[in-house]
Amino acid sequence: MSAVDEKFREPTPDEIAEHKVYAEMGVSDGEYDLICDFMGRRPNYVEIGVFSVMWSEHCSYKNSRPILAKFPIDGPRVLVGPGEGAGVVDIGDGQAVVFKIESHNHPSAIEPFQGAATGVGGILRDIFSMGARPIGLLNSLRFGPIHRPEDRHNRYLFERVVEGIAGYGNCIGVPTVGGEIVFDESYNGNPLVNVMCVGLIDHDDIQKGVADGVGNPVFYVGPATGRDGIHGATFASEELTEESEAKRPAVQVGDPFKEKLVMEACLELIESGIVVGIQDMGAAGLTCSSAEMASKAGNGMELHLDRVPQRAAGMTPYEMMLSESQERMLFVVKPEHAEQAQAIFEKWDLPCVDVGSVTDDGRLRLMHHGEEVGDLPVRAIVDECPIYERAIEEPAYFREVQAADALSDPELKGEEALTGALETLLSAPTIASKRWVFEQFDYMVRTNTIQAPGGDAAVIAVTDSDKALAMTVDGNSRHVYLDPYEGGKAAVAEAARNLVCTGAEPLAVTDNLNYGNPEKPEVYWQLHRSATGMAEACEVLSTPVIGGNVSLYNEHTEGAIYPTPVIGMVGLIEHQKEMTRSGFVEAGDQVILVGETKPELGGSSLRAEVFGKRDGAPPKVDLEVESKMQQALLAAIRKGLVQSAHDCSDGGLAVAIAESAIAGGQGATLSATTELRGDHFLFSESASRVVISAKEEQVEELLAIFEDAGVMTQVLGAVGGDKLEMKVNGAAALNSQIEVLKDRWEGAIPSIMSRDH
Amino acid sequence: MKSAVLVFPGSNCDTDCVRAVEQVIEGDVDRVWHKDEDLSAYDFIVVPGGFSYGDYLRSGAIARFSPIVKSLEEAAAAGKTILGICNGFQILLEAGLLPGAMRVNQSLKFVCKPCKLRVEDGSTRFTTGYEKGEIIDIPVAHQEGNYYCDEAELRRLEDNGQVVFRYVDNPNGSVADIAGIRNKAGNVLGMMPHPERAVRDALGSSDGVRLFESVARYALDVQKEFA
Amino acid sequence: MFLATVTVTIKENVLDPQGQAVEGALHSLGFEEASNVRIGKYMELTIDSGDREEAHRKVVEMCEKLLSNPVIEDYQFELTAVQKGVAL
Amino acid sequence: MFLATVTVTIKENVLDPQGQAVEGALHSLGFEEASNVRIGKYMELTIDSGDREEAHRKVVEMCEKLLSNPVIEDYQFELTAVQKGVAL
Ligand SMILES: Nc1ncnc2c1ncn2[C@@H]1O[C@H](COP(=O)(O)OP(=O)(O)O)[C@@H](O)[C@H]1O
Ligand SMILES: [Mg+2]
Repeated sequence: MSAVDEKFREPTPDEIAEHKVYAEMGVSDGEYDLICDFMGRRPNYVEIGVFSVMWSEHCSYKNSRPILAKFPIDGPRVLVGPGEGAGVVDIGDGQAVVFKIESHNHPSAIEPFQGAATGVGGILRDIFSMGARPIGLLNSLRFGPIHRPEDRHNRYLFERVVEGIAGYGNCIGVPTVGGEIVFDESYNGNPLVNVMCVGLIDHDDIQKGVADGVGNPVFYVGPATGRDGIHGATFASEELTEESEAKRPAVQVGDPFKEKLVMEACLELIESGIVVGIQDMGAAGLTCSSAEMASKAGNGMELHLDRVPQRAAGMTPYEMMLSESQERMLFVVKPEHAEQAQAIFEKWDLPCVDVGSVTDDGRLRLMHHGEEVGDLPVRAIVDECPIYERAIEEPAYFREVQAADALSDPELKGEEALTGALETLLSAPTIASKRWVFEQFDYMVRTNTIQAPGGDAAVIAVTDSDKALAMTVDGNSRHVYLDPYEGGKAAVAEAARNLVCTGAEPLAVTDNLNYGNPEKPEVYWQLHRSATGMAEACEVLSTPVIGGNVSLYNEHTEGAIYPTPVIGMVGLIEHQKEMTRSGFVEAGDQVILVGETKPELGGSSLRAEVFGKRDGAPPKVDLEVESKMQQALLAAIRKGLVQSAHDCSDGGLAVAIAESAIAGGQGATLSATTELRGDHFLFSESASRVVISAKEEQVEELLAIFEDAGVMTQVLGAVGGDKLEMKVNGAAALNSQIEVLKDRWEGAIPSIMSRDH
Repeated sequence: MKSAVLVFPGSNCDTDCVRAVEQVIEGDVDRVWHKDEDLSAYDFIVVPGGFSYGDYLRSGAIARFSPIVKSLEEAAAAGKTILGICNGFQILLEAGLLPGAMRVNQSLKFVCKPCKLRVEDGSTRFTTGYEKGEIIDIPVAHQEGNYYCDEAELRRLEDNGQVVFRYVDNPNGSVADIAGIRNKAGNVLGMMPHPERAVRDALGSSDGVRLFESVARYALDVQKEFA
Repeated sequence: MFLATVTVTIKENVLDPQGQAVEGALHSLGFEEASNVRIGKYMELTIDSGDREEAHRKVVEMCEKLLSNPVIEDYQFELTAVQKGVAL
Repeated sequence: MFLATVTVTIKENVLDPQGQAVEGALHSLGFEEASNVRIGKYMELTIDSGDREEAHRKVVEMCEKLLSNPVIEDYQFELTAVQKGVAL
């Protein structure tokens, strides 16, 4: 059957009420009654359809708004905060950086290639509809395990998601420069695909999605509307079930080539200075873009749906309002500029059609062949969705996992056991090199990528400037699961630390909250606790949240996914020569551990990968210490005292050192002292730690900076040779050829992924 | 000298090519839109990479019929210097300005990475800045770079010395490790690797600079000859 | 042995960007008479089986598991008995 | 009106990476009986013409100019008379 059966007859308003047709669209009884109040009558089919998508979680944030209210959103550099397509942050000289993250989890579960591809397309539109030129893409991905023979479906999802991201980003010519990937049982059946886009803009060009100026024409641009993804927004706001299979036509196919044309044409249009308001058609398509643009201006809008370019014959107003066909935009100009606007799109061979006008009555009026088929109050659809303060309950698992003694595992003693554990960790798919992934992405196009994927953060040079932008996405959901508050703090702290490791000053955050069903009190507790932690960290680290996305109802047969907040962060490097990398640079350089190592093995990679346990209290972040450490490190980097810097995260100190050695193609001979047990010292995942290297003659000056800041340091030894050798408290601990470590780290994912071919 | 960078719908390395040419070659660089029909003003024409027409059907197959390609053919016949990079190379193949065809990479996957090339001929107008046999670093980024020609054609290419660049470590399965070829007359070069992405050390390599310098030097020599 | 020829096409309501681009190109080449261009995949496989029904079952399984993507594509196929690649 | 169904295949002696990969994947899924997998393109176009011969000529032209690349591909097609998309 096609998406909508030709013979389907739309139910009447009374039938909708009597048969509770609204319930199938995700509207509750209470919401339906409220809608009838706003309308002053029972809504017809297209009207209830409009309400249902606008009042879905995806568009209204009805469950998450109280959570989002916790985040700090102001800062001296913030030019546009949450609410617009994307946030905007000043980087000086009249320029600004624009960025946002979006999820495409459910579509990717159903059709991984197209789901991921259209996710990329959507986030790009958010950026260029602000008037910004997209300069970089990142992604944060979660899948079930891939390493066992029976994980074929997870390998398929992983492979196709990566190809979908590549297919779209490469074609449109925006480099995909970074990301993170985690494989964990928790994501079986519900993978996560979050995509972030970063753009660059001149202050003067910043656009808003407002339908100002009563009487102004409203233009539709981009490819024709088809019956794609009808009810996609509602779909994203429901749990995945067997029935979702039946909703398969909700999957949309992306056309990156069309989007490239739309992007160039829109940027040209914006450059011309005639745009009054512009917005992309994302989730809930024409409905959301028209209603939001009208609402922001306090106006109304009249749309003539028969003028909308259509891909299929006989499309109904309902289908046109709810279609999520990709690569489409809506914009408003003054009547005298209409011709100029149309000429631009003509040059790019794109349809650009006058589909309506701005009105003063606050109504969204839908016309079809001269007949009024819908008449809705704009404010009610956009702003009056009820907000739910959901019940909160601490889940039973929390006490249990907190009580587990993470230090009780048998001690790994001696060179062989410790080096073996390191090799195991390096070849765990979550920690292993993601080269297999990022070599499928064109990370070089636009010739500004001065730090390619593989380091702590990607760095993109600003054209015709000495500045550069560092960008990263991070989030350790196992830690968030074990302690949402601490995990939330840690996610923000880690993202900022990654930026600082490249020599960048963290500017601001975009976040993606991927959680289970918020109607479950334990899930809402996770949301609440983790957001509290994130908010505190953003406050202390002076990185306001300028936008984000919420993806709830991520559940599979065994319950909710791990609570997965993903932090996207962008930082500024004032002078490109100050950029640092994670790899060791020169033989003789001194290797220094910055920060304090505590016996924090709860939720660690060591426990998960070597002992098969995923419990215990995760590391705690002291935000004041984190902040001091980051500032001291940044100061040292800016003074030219740091040769390389790499943060300690998954797998702790041992993995961080190994990665610096592999990246630099050089070994090191190191020796540490500690009060901890040797294996705890090497694999603890305590926060606020970084492994740096420095020229011998600069070590003293460098250490003084940290000492003044009250940050602990320990000089471990020197870079050099082709082996990584490390003693702990005088006893041999790590001993391996760099080539061997590299093979483990680089070879893990390719060898797993060649299995099915 | 005057340079042109062609722009097709879906080209995405046009800006990078303009920047590289501006950086290395003295003189104007224009972007020339695919609907234009006149290239007579230009000494050097770059057909840049990207996904012209989405690379739907076959890469380069649709772009090859753009109005501008007609004058590109004329420019080629007139001995103008033409460089096709990546998708540009594919367009030149589809247009028949160079022999052979592209298949999807052996891995079926897009591959983007730094790549080592051996310069097979240091005497073409594109390569006088290199030594024959020199190994240079120029990145690749493509999904359909698996060059194919039949055996007879390959023999012709080899006999005429038309293979200009070869991969040291073949990333896509191309016959005879071919990374770049020229036409018989020597004025048209097609290559999958991106020299315009190797023009600053900060990008990982600046080995591409000498390719553009060679082109500029050739133009200067021709000018002198005329004078 | 059988030769299976499989065609995989994009479902009717699903966007076919390739088909659209090719249709546009045909028009600009002057082939105004071409319309509704849809592009799919064509595959040939030799199936080593003596039994037509078994071969049929196998090909159905291959199509559903690997050769087509049931979310957005439909498939069709034909079986021809062959001997070492030659039609009988 | 005619419906043209075109198949474009990679020439016999040209290595077909896609076919190889699909064959490998079929084997790893346990379909040992599949061999000689070749992958090509399948296209459907409606040809607005009242005359079969003219339609035939047009499709040949489209195939040679655009739809196939004679260096590595062969093409084949069939024409079916249709009325507004319905077979006669
Ligand atoms: N999905 C991806 N896309 C592109 N690059 C990736 C991806 N996943 C990982 N990478 C690269 O690998 C690097 C290391 O990833 P990860 O181990 O998650 O780093 P960290 O722990 O520092 O965040 C990232 O900074 C990024 O450059
Ligand atoms: Mg890191």
